[in-house]
Amino acid sequence: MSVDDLRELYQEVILDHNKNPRNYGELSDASYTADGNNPLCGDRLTVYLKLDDNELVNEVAFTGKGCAISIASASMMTTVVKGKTVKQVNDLFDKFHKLCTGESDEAELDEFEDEIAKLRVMSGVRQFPMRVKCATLSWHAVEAAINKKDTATTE
Amino acid sequence: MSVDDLRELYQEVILDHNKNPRNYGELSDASYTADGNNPLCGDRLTVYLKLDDNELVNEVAFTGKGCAISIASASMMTTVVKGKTVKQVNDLFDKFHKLCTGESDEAELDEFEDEIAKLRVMSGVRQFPMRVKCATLSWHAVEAAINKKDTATTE
Amino acid sequence: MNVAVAKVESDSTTFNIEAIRREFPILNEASEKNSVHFLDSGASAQKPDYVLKKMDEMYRTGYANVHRGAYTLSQLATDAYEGARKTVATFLNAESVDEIIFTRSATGAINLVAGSFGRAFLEKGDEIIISEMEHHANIVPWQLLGEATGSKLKVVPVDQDGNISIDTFQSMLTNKTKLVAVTHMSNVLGTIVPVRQIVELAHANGTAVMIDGAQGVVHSKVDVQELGADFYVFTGHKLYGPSGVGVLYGKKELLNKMPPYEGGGDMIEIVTFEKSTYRDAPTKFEAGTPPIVESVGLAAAIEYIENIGQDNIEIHEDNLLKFATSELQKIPGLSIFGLSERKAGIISFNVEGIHSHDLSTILDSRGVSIRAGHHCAQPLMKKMGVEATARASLGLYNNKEDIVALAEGIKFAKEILT
Amino acid sequence: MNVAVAKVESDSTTFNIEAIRREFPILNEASEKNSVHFLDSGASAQKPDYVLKKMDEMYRTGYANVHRGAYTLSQLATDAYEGARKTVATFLNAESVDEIIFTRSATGAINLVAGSFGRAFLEKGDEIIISEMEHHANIVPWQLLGEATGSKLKVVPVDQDGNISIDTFQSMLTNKTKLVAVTHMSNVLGTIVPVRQIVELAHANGTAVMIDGAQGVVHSKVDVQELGADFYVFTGHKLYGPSGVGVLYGKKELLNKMPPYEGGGDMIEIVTFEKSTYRDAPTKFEAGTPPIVESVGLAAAIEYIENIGQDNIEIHEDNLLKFATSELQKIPGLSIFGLSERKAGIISFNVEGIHSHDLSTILDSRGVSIRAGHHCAQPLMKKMGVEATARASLGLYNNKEDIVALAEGIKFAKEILT
Ligand SMILES: Cc1ncc(COP(=O)(O)O)c(C=O)c1O
Ligand SMILES: Cc1ncc(COP(=O)(O)O)c(C=O)c1O
Repeated sequence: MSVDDLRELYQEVILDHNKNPRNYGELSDASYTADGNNPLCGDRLTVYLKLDDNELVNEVAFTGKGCAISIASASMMTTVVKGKTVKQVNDLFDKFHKLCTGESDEAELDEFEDEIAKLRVMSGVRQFPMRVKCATLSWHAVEAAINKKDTATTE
Repeated sequence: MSVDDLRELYQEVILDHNKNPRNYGELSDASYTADGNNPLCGDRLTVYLKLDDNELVNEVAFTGKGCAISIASASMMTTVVKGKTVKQVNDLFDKFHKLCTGESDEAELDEFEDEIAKLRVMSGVRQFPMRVKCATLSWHAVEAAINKKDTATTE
Repeated sequence: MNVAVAKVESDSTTFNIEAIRREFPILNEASEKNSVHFLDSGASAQKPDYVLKKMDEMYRTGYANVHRGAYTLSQLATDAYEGARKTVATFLNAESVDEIIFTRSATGAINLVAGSFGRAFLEKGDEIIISEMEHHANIVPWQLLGEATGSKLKVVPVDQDGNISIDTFQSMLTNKTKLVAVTHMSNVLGTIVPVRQIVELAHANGTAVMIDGAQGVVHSKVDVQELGADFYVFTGHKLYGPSGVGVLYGKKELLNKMPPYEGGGDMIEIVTFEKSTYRDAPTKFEAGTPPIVESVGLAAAIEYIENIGQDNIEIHEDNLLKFATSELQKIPGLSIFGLSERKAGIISFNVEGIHSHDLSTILDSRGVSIRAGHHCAQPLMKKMGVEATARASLGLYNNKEDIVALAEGIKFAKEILT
Repeated sequence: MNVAVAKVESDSTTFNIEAIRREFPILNEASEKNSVHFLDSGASAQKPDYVLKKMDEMYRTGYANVHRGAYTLSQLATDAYEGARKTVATFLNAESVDEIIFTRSATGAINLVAGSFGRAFLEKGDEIIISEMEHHANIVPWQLLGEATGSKLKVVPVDQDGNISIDTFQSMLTNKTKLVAVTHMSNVLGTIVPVRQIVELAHANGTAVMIDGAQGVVHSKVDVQELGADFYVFTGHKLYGPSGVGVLYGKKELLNKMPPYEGGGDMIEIVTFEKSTYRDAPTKFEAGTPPIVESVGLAAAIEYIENIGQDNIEIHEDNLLKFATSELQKIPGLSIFGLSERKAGIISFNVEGIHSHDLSTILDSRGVSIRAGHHCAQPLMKKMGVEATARASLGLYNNKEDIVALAEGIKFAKEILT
């Protein structure tokens, strides 16, 4: 692990999302909410979701405390799931997860091309396996919410 | 551990006591009885004691199953505790224990000189630390009986 | 018999007994004090160099506590520990790695099932079926459970040869039978119990099954999915791994329904003084710092035996068992306990007029290590009408010379003692 | 501060930090991947060569199962294992060797007390007092016990500096208080708790006391007779010993009144299917094959630190703690949690605007291993109003360079993240 890896992890975009998280705050009229909980470090996020009549994600927001990676990732997550169907959110999470673990690489072009391009900035966590959980915490929560569970726990 | 050590352990006297144990059998009118139990090998003996009006050991006997060492030792034990006081039995056990573990040696001359001379044949167990328990099982039981406990357990 | 052994040794290029023996340091430290004819692997097996090096190396280059650190050493240790879980899962063919719980030993694993599954799901009057040839580790935990819950123990008898009757077993199943807990292989008689049939009958009765695989897993390939048991336990030190680690396999669904057994770090989700919530299996059942290096050592032992091939080991041990049986049967006054058609590398026996303890001492003087006693199976001893037996148990490193030394030693003991 | 450290290093001929560091293999394997500034000994310590060799040697020359064999190897192993018990007994100054029980870990030991003492002697409405700075290992077992028996948890609060008020503690003692279970030393704040006073007050109230010494025993000399506690527990891997072993000290009289915790081999006297009887402590509480080699490894670790001298270690760590505290306090935005007058080798802290997780990752890139998170003390985190802290914890092998690297690393993290 080099200083270059570190700089790659903590890119400007991520630091910015950490300092100025998008869609931060409660949604009082959320259709679904779920907590994301990393019991090993104590990080906890809550994700709020509103679906419209067509079951598309209409609004999404989050609150909570966590490291730069989990906050930045949550913030970015809120910017890409809006307007998606339940299935699309699940698929996108799957792709994002692979991006973080290094299972998929940049070449993949498909329906989520734009979203993945945005999220690619998080792929620096590949070099830091212990931090993958941080990057995916909010995604676990949004997946739980959308699938009507209360809590998501990452390890 | 050599074959000489072995021959020293399994001397004729011991083999004889094992095959023809003295005072083997129940004492129906025993004042005290106690079981000796070696939970690690399953050996179990019962010791029966009768004290006379002066609290001297009047009669002593034993039953049970065990290895050559424990049976021979029990048999020899019955031949030396007869006529002793409670305190003398306790003291004798103490000396016998030291004999078996090698803590005391042959030079000791005292009130139990004759008894120890008889029991010295057991001192071959010194070379076999795992077998000290076998040699002392019946003694633990007689001590328990004389001190009015039900069971003695050796390790 | 000699022929059969010679056959496997020359046939199989992968199974070279002399090469294997060289891989076990203790067999080569031929000092006067140390036995080289080690025939007590059923109590605990010796360890190959491969396992010892793996553990030592981990402490020297990649040790830290697991799960808790965001730094490299902790990551290395966590990867090794979770990798060990994967190795065990693959070894047992578990459906999921989450079905593997590291415990302190087989005993620890059985007590976990009794303390969690047992206390949560058994009530007064409920029944647990065990067999008459169980190890104390598979008797006493159910007695302690009985004291706590009022559940009862029912015991399937063992016949002359060391088998249990499946019909008798079936007739004992009632609507109160909540658990069947039987050994895969008797540590006294060597009997391989028809566990697959037992699982089928128990499941048809809606009863859960725990298999004590402490001996079974050492001598035969186990596939938990094919077997279908709800729980399977074994212990590391008998499988050529280190002391201090055991395994509980449990079906995921069942594990997630069970309450925690012990409380502590790692197994929790959220702790407040009012209430705590727990994580899913396996973490829920691994309170506190686990046997980290021991689990990695156990995984190394599994790699080691898989590399030799479990089938090869089975054939080797089988041939050796047959050879040993026939050699011992030639000795006048010697009787063998356990003559099941299906048995593996264990022979219990007694010699007329010689207590097993004396036999063991005399054998030891000739470098032959066997065990004497009740083998933690007092009820079975009682059934067989003996206080103790002598037991020779085989490991993958034993050879014909070990058996010959055993037979010769028994003859020598007869000379000395009779 | 520098002076003080230099002083101890030159004063004491027995404490040569550079020589000591060379005895810890992992500190010398300075590969790119491995941290050499290891500041997470509070989670688990590194092991000296002496300990590793002892364990390896036992497997290579004197291994077999303990207590069960009448042959030489088993005798050697039993002597080593029982010798380890003696070493621990002397280390703690226990009155008798029978007061030392080997467990799987500190967590295992606390659960044993909860499962045996707790379930036997606590009833609905009875109270257990713990402190607000307990590790989950000393919270969750009492909650599980509460679910089983209806007993209740009462919590002594911790003040700003990380101390508990003895007056408050005393006022919480009632005739329902059956157990006080407190840490000897906080794994988050470093606070050394006045356990002697606590024992006196509890005993005056007729209440038993268990001390969680997982951290305490590492940083100060423990004399259980002087302390007077009924139970004292610790864990091997934090004391420079192996994973997979812990210790429960308990007063003999009390232990012999307690029922068994787990059932299995060795702990029994006589087993029948109708009823089993149990042996005395410690055997009663060591069901099945114990962590044989791990216990011997732990004894070796104790020999190692006794050879250096616990006093020397204490002075060294104390000086280093002072140095670290002053270095960290120079960093703007850094705040330290836990400023008790009596504290030992642990510093928890946070840096404004930087989450401890990010800090840990960045420090790791510079070879500095610290821990980030809740440290298995969520209730304490809540009380302090944080989700997590960074924690540097000292071992006897740490030096000033480690602290300097930590401080420089924190500054570097600030550069990167702000
Ligand atoms: C059949 C059987 N079950 C359980 C055990 C207990 O194993 P451990 O002592 O490692 O817990 C043993 C070995 O002693 C055994 O042979
Ligand atoms: C204060 C305290 N108690 C108990 C424990 C538990 O120790 P172990 O995980 O080895 O059981 C720890 C360490 O994690 C600790 O710091």
